[in-house]
Amino acid sequence: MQNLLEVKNLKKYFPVKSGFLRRVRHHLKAVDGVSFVIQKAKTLGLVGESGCGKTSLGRTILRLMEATAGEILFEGINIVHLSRKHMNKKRRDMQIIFQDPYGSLNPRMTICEIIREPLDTHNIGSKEEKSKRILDLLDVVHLRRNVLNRYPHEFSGGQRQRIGIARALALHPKFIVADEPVSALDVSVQSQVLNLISELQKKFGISFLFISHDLAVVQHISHDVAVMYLGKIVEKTSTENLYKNPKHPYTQSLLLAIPVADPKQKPQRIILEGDAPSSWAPPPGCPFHPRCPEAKEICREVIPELKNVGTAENEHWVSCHLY
Amino acid sequence: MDTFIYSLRKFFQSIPLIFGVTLISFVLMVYFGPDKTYDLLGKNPTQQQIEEVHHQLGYDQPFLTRYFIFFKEIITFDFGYSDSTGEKVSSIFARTIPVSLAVQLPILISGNIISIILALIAAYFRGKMIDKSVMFVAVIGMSVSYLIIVILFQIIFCSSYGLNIFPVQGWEVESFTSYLKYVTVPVLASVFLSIGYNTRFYRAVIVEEITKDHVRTARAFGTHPLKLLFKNILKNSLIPIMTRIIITLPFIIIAGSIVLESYFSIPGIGLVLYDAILTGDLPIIKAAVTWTAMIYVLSLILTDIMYTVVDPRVTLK
Amino acid sequence: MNEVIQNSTNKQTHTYGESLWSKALRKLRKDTIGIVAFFVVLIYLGIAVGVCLGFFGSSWDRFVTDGYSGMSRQHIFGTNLNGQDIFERALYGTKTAFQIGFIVAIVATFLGGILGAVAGFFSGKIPDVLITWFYGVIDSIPFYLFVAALAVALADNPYAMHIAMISTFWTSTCRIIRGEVIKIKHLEYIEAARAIGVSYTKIIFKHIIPNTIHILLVQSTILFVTAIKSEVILSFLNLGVKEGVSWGLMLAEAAQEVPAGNFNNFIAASGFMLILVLAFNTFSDALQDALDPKKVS
Amino acid sequence: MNNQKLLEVQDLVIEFTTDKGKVRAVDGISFSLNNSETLGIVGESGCGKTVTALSLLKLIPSPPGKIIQGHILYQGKDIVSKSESAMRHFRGKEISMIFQEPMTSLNPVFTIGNQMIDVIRQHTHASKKEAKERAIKMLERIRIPNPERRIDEYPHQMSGGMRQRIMIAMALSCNPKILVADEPTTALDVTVQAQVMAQISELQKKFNTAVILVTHDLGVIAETCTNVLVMYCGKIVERADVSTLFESPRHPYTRGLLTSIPRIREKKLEKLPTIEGTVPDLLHLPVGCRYADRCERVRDHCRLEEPPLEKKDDKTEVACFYPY
Repeated sequence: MQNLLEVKNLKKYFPVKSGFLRRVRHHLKAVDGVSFVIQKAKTLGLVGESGCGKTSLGRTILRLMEATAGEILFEGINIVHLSRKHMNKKRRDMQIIFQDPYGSLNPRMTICEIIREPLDTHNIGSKEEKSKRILDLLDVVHLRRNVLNRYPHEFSGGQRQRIGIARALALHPKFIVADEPVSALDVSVQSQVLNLISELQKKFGISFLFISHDLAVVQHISHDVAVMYLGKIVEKTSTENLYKNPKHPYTQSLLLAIPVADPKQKPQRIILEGDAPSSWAPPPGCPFHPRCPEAKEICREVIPELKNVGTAENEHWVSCHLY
Repeated sequence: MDTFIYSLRKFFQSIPLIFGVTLISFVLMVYFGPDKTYDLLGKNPTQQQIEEVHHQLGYDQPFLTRYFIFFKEIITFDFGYSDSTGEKVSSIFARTIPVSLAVQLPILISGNIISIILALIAAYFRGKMIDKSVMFVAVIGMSVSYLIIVILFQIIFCSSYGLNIFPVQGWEVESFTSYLKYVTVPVLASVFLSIGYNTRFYRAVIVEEITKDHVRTARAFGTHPLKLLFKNILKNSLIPIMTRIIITLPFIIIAGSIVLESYFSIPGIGLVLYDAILTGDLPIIKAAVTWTAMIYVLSLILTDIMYTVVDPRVTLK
Repeated sequence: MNEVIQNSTNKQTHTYGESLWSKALRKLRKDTIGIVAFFVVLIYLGIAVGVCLGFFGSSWDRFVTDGYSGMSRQHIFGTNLNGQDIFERALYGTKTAFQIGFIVAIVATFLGGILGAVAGFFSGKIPDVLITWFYGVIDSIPFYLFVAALAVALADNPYAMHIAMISTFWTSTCRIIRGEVIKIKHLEYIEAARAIGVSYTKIIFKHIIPNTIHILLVQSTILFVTAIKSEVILSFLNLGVKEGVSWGLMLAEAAQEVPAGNFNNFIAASGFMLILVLAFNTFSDALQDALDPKKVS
Repeated sequence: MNNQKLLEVQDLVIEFTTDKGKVRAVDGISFSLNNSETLGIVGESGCGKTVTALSLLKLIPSPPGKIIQGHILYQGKDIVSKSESAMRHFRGKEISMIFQEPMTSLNPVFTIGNQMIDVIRQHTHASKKEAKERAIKMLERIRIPNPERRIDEYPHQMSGGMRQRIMIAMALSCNPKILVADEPTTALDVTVQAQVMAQISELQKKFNTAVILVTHDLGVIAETCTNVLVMYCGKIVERADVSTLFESPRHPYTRGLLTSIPRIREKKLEKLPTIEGTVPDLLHLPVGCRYADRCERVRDHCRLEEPPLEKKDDKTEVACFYPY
């Protein structure tokens, strides 16, 4: 079986209460009908600006949030309705790396306790085996072995991120959600962590859902990329296609908006007006139309469907009326 | 209109609270309270007489029935008569609350104004000597017992061992001068104490505000520090400050003056409560508890409404 | 600016690990005033223990003179109207104060901590609604009236005062802990634990409670002081200590004696009490500074 | 115009007191700024770039921070020795500053009009009405739709990008000669970042303002700045004009930074180039060059002596014994 994870029409709505009796009047659609597939040992990059629902999507897939609708097939099994007990077993295979290297480690636990916690929870190995495994994990994430009895606050952001990765790896997961793992780090440390993640993928054959707001970061790490805007995927294709031939006007402007570290190359860019509208009050029609330089009449009224404009072998999905 | 609907909803939401307060006072004061049977009957009552009185007082009714009778008394504001004086509870309250207000309002106003000013000064010079001195005085204010201060101020101002410029106690108020004569020392004592806790609290609030980004922005644009302090920072800190003042209001008026009024023999609600506590005069305590809870609930609603006035980010939704 | 400081403290500068507790202790040791205050409290504790063991203060109720007498070599603070040694009584009052402070602070903090943790963890759900309702109710009853009502209900139970304090003081701790737990609950390390599959109980006991203990510690010192101060007022209202003697009872006596010019009772009781409470408050502040890395001072 | 520099920083040292000892966040830096120049200061967190920026307005939180040495000459006059009340007339009028977090940098309980008018009236004798007109004009200039209406709105009613643009408008409302922008786009989305940077450049041209842009983003530097300072551990390690810096970086750190930043490439790389190791702790700085432990060209000499910032050719100054 090639597909490790398949997400089908996933929705995550947050109820918004209002009025005298606090009844649920409408929903904030953080994730609104998202589908994709991640293959074994591959990485799907998920790109979008703040508030587009990418974080909710990652959490929902791991059932840290409950899905409102849709299916999450992990190795062919729909995990949306699994009981707590069964889900906890599945958690051995599905892990997460967080954005905030300061908030993601319990400040009162030593590094050893932090990395051992998953092993204890799932009763893996004897005491000696656990200790050996912990030391191995430190080697894998390139941390010195003498850090074991120290506390998180004694480490730098990059080192903490490695500790978080070691914790996620402890259970030998098949799939990891990496939620903006480098965006809180300094530039020189970012590439170290990115290299580590690619290395792990090669070594252990792990699949990643790599969430980021930074298209430049995503390019290095991903095999496929999905671009998200207001809870929906607007473009999805292989990394090569996306960066060589972006189709959706949003993707295009995102790519052009990245400042280029080369003073000779003065940018030709379309500056998008305004900010992304919030999912509290999405505009009718195509959610991107208020900022789209190429918006037509139809964009204001009809929500475009996600369709394949590439070939069957080389898929390129876009939801835009231009295609 | 929004405000009205909001208040109404808030009021409905606070029904469980009122319910809880009445339930607790019922359990403590009526269900487990003293048996009045023997007060009503003479010596050596017969079994039949006892049962009769039990029946009259409703003691033979089940818990819930008795509670609902009690609840009905309360929501109709019918608290009956004082056990010790026989006076109607509502008329006692009507007579004494104005006196308490006359003592407590000056305390509340001057205490808070002084505390806010001290807190602003301390926060502005934080870490410096002025700040440390103000905070030291505040800690002393926090550490002294009310009773000690009251006794001490009486010795200093009212006795022949001290300055002896004010009457020791009492309340023979006929004019504004005589009002000042009787109110000064109690007010001074209470203000001194309230400064302790208030200044610390307000300083913490203001310091938190001072360290915020927008204050740095204002400084970067050259805003005058006094303007910064009194315009920007004070308005931003107003929510916690006002909350504190409004929420403590009912307790100050109804119960906060027990020590003060009994010690200075001021015929306010505090003195009434002091006597009621000493003699176990339940109708009065019952009324005070219920009234405080009611005013408390109203204060909560009031603070929420005040928030919208002060902070544009808060809406009554 | 902050990043500079953080960077400089975050780096691996030690070959051993320094937990947040030892870090706090290091900070506390540098706080001279806090340390002095702590030693003052220790001296008081020594007195209280001494009274318990019968080294001194045991003759607090003996009538040693005929009525009031001034300061003398035998009776440092003189005697009261009944002819009892005031110094002995003040020493004994220390024991009473510690007894009240400890019982109330420990039980109320424990109660507030547990209920607050439960309410915070299940925020918005039924346990939370019940607990917040309950402390809302308690908070809307004036304290002294509540004690009076409880005294009526408990008749002559000598612990009526303790029970009253505990049943009202837990609410502030509960409120704070609930807020803190709600904050912690949304931190990523809790999510990480959930992603691993750690059970709810383990999350509460391994991740949440250890991160609130420092608040509980500070809270208990605050409650200790509050209890001692409340005892004074309650004893004045005749709702306080029933057995033995306390500073509150001494002050209540003093209130009768002062108009006649007898200040010894007043000076002894208020002096003993003021120094302890002042020291305890100062120590509590120092503790708070040391334990809370974010506290602005 | 004579040859005087608009701003000249000489041998500036800023120290912070931490509970573990004193830390030099900025350690003897010197640089200058000409009229209408755009100077970029780039470096990683903790390198001292923000502290440098704040020091230009004497806004360093004190305690714990303190300028212990050096001069900051604005039009030839030293501002380090200026009193707080003199600084008040200086800030916003001569040098203005904008910050990283547009969400918290404006006071939430006052309308933006109120805040803009305060700034204008602080430095001019304008009446309330005149100040308001001026504020509206400023909003028009940054193309905020319906400025008459929006001026009475509160910050929370606006998006992050719009707030940052209003901050810029406020900062420039009294025609300061220098605008210090501390990571003005870091907290914003890429698409909004482009708007804000375009805004800064546009207003800079219009008002003839010099800009000091503090950022960790080399892309932003490349697009907007004329000259660049690279900072590492409180020191300037390289100074050059922007094209020289990006074409032929001489300091190993600059080079490492330039190659390691994630950027969109024609071809995916097998492995991203990195700078190994981490920034040293300011409390325990190594003797000699502060970059020595991470440097690929390190030799024994580097660990003994600290390299001074020296002119290596007519375009670049580098603090390195063995530059590229």
